[in-house]
Amino acid sequence: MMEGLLAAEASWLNFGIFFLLAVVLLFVVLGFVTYAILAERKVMGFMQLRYGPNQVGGRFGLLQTVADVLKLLIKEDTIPKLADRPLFILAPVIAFTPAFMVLAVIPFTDKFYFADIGVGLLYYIAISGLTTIGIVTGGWASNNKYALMGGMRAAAQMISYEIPLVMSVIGIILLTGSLNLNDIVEAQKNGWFIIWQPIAFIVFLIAAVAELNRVPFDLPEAESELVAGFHVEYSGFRWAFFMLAEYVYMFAMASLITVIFLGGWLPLPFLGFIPGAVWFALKFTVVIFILIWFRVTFPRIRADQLMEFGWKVLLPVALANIFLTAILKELLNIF
Amino acid sequence: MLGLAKGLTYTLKNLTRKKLTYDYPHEPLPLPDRFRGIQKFYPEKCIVCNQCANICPTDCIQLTGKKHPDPNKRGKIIETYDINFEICILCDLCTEVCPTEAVIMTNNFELAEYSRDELFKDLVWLDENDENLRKVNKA
Amino acid sequence: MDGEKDLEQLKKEAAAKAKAAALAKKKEKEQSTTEEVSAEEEPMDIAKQKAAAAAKAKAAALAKKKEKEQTTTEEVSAEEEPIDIAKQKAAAAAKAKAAALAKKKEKEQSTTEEVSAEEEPIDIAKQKAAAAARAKTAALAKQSADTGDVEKAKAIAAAKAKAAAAAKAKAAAQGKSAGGSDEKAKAIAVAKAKAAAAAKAKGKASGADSAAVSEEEKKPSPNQPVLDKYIKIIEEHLGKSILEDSYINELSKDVPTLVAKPEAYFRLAEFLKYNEQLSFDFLSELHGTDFETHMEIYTHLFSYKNRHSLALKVKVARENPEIDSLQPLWAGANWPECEAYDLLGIRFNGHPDLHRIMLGEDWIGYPLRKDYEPYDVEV
Amino acid sequence: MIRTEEMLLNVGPQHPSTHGVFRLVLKIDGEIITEARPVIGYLHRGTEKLAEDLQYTQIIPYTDRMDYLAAMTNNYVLCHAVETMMDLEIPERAEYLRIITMELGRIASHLVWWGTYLLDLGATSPFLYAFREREMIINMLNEISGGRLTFNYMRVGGVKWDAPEGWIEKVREFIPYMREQLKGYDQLVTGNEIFMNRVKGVGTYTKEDALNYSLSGANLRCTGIKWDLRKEEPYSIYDRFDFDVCIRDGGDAWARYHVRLSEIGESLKILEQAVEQFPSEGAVLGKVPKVIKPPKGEAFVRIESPRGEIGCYIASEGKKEPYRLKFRRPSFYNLQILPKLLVGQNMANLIAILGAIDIVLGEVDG
Repeated sequence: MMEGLLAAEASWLNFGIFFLLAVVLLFVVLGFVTYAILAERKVMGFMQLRYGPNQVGGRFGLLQTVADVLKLLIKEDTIPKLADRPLFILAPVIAFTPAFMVLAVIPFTDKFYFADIGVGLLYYIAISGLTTIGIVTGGWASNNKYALMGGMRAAAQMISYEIPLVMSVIGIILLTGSLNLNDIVEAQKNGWFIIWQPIAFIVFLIAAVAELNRVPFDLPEAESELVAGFHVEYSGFRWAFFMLAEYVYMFAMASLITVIFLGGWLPLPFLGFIPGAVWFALKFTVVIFILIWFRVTFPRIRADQLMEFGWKVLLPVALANIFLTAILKELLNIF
Repeated sequence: MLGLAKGLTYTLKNLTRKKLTYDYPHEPLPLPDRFRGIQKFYPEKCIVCNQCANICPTDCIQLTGKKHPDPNKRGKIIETYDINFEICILCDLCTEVCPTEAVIMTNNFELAEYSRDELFKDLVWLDENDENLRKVNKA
Repeated sequence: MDGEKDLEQLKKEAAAKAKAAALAKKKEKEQSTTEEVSAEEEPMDIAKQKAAAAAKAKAAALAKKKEKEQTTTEEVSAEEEPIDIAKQKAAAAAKAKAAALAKKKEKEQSTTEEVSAEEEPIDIAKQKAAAAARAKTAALAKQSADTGDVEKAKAIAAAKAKAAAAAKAKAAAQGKSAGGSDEKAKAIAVAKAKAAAAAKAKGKASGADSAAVSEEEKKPSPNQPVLDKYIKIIEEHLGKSILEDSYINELSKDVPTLVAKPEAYFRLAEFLKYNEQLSFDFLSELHGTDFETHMEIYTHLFSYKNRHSLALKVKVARENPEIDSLQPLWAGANWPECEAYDLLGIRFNGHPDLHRIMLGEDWIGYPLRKDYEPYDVEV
Repeated sequence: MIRTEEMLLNVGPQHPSTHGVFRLVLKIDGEIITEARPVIGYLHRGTEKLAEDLQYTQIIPYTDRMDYLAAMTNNYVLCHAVETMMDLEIPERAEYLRIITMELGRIASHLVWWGTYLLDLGATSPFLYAFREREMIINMLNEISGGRLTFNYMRVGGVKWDAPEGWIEKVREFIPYMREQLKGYDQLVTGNEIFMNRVKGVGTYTKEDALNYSLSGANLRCTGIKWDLRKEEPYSIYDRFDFDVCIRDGGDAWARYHVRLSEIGESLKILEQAVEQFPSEGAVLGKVPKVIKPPKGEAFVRIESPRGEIGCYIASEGKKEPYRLKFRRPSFYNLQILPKLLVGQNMANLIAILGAIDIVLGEVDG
C-alpha cells in the first residue's frame, strides 16, 4: 500500500493521506513516549527495589505520564528576564522537529513505512544532527551559566559521536551496497548484521547512547554537576518539548538499531508465522530495555574522558572495522 | 568491560527481588514502641512540678497550675498546658523527668498543618491525643 | 520554726530590698549564677554567728565530697548534712534543705512557686526537729509535692532565698567583697563561705586549705615527665621567659598544657612544629573562649611522630583582642581562626583571609562574648 | 582573535551535589576552575552559644543535629567529655550498647556516603541499595532509642534505654547479611571502569598536606597515615576489640572510597565481637549525681566519628551549664582543603572531589 502511495502522482489527496498518516504516527509516537517514560520509571524502580509509579491509573500507574504532561501543560510558562526571548522560544522547536522528521525513513515492516529514499541512513544521520543546534540555542538563550555549559557540552559530545556513529555503519553499507534502510533489512535474510558486524554494533550502540544523551553519557544535563544542564531555565510546556525530543529520539534510535543490526521485521528461523510487526516490536523493546538498563547501572563519564573515548577509541575502532569489512568482503565474497 | 558487565548482572538480579518500599499513607508505618512522637498529656496525673518545662531544651512547654479545688487536698492541679510544636524537637526529655508519667510519648508523628498557629497544641488537644500510646516510658 | 520566723520578720525590710535587687539581676544573664551561689551559700549565711562552726562544717563537707557521692538523691543536701549536725540547729537545717531543693529547680520563672512548694513540707519537718528523719521527709515531700497552705511562711521563705541569692550574686561578681544589700555581719561570713566554696570547687588544686585534700591529690600524672621534657627543650632554645604557665590538665586526660605569653605565641608555636624532638605537625583544634577577664585561645596540637598531644593556650586582652595567626604554620588553622574572629572578635595578625565565616560580614556583635546583646533590626 | 574571559559561577547554596546548603564561588575558564572560594554558614545554628544556657543533658539533643548522619558519635563525644571531667564509672552493659550503636551509626553513615557519592557521579541505583541496608540499621536504632536520626540516646554516665528484647539478636543477624551486601556493592561499583576513571587520581594530596590541613578520618587514612583514635587513643572499651585500621596510599578519591568501604567491614568485626561479649545483665546508667556539674576547669576530648576526629571542649565553672562548649567538627576542618584541590580541575571533578571529602553541612556550620 505504501509503495503504491509513494509512487503515485503528487496530489492533494495524496498529501491529505500522508498528512493524516503523519498525524497518526505522531500520536503513536506520543503514545510510545508516554509509555516509554512509564516503562523507564517502572524498570528503574524495580531494579532499585521499589515499585515506581503506582498511584495514578491503577496499580501500574498507567496514567502517571499523562498526569505529568497535563501538569506541564498547565504550568506557568516562565522566560527569564535576561534571556534571549526569540531564541529561547525557538530552541525547543528546533530540537523537537528533526526528532520527528527522522521517523519518516524508518521502515517498521516491509509494508509500513513513510518514505523509501535511497539515502535513508544518510538522511537520518544528517537530520538528527540538527537537534544539537536546538540544544545549543536553548543553552545560550537561557542566559544561564549552567545552561551554557550544558549546551557546549552537548555540542561537543554530539558532534564527536556522530563520526564514529557514521563510521560504524559504513561496514554495513559496504556489505549491502545501499543506504536504503529497506534494502539493509532485506540484506539481513542470511543473518543479522549483529552477527556479521559485532564490532560495528558495539561502536554504534555506544555512539547511539551518547547521541541520545543518556546515562552514562548524559553530560549535557548532568544533574549533579550542572543542575539540569541546557534546559535549566525551561519549564512547563517548553521543557516538555525537550523531554519529548529526547524520547522521540530514543524511539527513533531504537528503531534504527533494530533495522540495521537486528534484522528489522525479519523473524527468527522457524518462527516466520509471527507477523513482522510483532518481531519489530519485540526487538525494539529489547533495545529500549538495554538503554534503560544502562541508565540504572552506570555512573556518568567525565567530559574530557568522553571526548578522549570518542576520538581515541571509538573512531579508530570504527575505521579498523571498515578496513576489516572491506578485506573480508573481498576475500570471502559472501555478499 | 568486565566491571560494567558485573554491574549489569547485579542490577538485573535485583529486578525480581522483593521490593522494600512502604505503602506509607495507605498503611501506617511500623514503628517501635519507643518511638518518640507527639506527646499525650494526662491532666489528672500532673502535679504541676514544672520539671518538664524546666528540662525542655527549646522551652516549648508552658504550663500553669492552680490550687486544688478540694480544700482537704494539698498540692496543685494543672490549669493550662501548652506545647509549641513549632519548636518542639521531640527529644523525650519531658517524659523522662516526669515523676508521674503525666506526659508520655505516642507513636503519632504527623504534624503537618496549614498554619503555624495550629502547631500550638493545648491541654485539651494533648489530652485527646490518645492513640498509639507508648507502653514503656521509663528505662 | 518560731525562731526562724522571728528572724525573718526582723529582716523583712532588707529582704524586700534584696528581692528587688535579685529581680534586677535576673534580667541580666547571671540568672544561673545567682541561683547556684545562693544555694551553696545559704547555710553559710545562717552560720554567720558561728564562723568557727561553719569552718568545721566546711571541712566535713570537703571530706565528704572527696568520696564519691553515692547518693543520687541530692548531692547538695548530702553535703550540707554535716553542717546540720555540727550546728544542731533545726531552723538552719530546714533552710539548708530549702536551699538545696531550690537549687534543684533550675529555671527562674517558676522559682517563687517552686521554692514555696518545697518549703512547706520542710516547715513540718522543722517542727519535728529530727535531723535524721528530715532528709527522708524532704525526699518524700518532693515526690508528692503538695502545695502549701501556710502562705505567709512560704512567701517569707521565698523572699529570703532571693535576698540571699542577690547577695551571693553580687559577691560572686565582685570577687571578694560581700554583697551590700545584706547586713554587715552576714557579709563577712558570705565572703568566707565564698572563698571556701571556690576552693571546694577547685577541689584538686594544690592550694586547698585542708591538708588531707592536698595530700590525696598530689599523685603525679603519668604525663608529668613528658611535660618536663617539653619545657626543658623549649627553655633550652627559646629561653625561660616564653611561657606564662605550664601544667598537666588532669580533667582532660592528663594533657600537658602550655600557656604562652602573647608576644611569644607565634614563636613558640613555630618551634613546636619545626623542632625535631617536638614536631607537632597536626593541629587538632583551635578555638577561643571569653573568660570575661581575658580571652583565651586554646589549641590542641598533636605529633604523629611522637604520638603525643599538647594543649597550647594563650591569653589575649579582652579589649581589642589581637594575636598572631597560626595559619602560616598549620593551614588547618585557617577556618577555626575565622570562626574565632567571627564569634569572638579576636583578630589574627598574618591571617591571609580573615572573614566572618559563619555569620556574614554584616552581623553586628560577637555572639560568643559573654556580654553579647543580640542586635535585631526589626525591633 | 578569540576573546575569552573568566566566568564567575556560584555553585550552591542550592545545588544537588553540595549535600546541603553550601556555596562555592568558582572562577572558571571554560570548564576549568581557576579559583574556588567556599562560603559556609548557611546552617549555622549557634549550638555552642545555645549550650551555654543549657544543662548538659539538654545539650545532648542538640548534638544530634550536628552530624545528623552519625548522631550517636556526637552524643557520645559530649557525654565522654563530661564523664572525663567528672571521672565517672560507666557500667559495662552501657559501654557495650554505646559501642554497638556507634558502630551501627558508622556503617549507616558510610552507606549514605557511598550512595550519595555514586549519585553525584551519576549512578542512581547504588543510593537505593545503600539505603536498603541503612534503613535496617535505622530501624534498629529506632527500636533502641526511639528516634531514626536524632537519637538522643546517650546520657552522662550511660545510656537512656536498655536494649529491647531480641535486639542484640537482630544486630547479630545483620552482620552476615551486611557482609553479603558489601560483596554486591563491590560487584556493582568497585570494578566499574567508568567509576574508576572518575575517581582514580582525582583530588590527590600528600601526607604532609593532609596533616597540614588538619584532615582526619578517612581523609587522613587515605594518604597512608595509620591513625584511628579508636585504636591509638582507645576510649570507651575499644581496646577490647580486634580490628584493623584501614589505610590506602593513593591520597585520591579512589583511596578514600576504599578506606570507607573497608571501614564498614571493620565496624562489622567490632560489632561481631561486641555482640558476642555483650553482658547478659547489668545497669545501663551509672551512678551519676542528679545534677551534673563537672568540676571547675577545662577538658578537650576527641573520638573517631565516621567523618574523622570529633572533639568536645568544655570549660566548666563547676555549674550545671557549661561556661563554654566547643565542638571540633571534623567536616569543618576537612573541608578546608577543598579550594586547594579544586584549582585546575573541571566541573565534573569538582563533584567527585567534594563528594569524596564526605561533609555534612550540619556539622560544618555548627
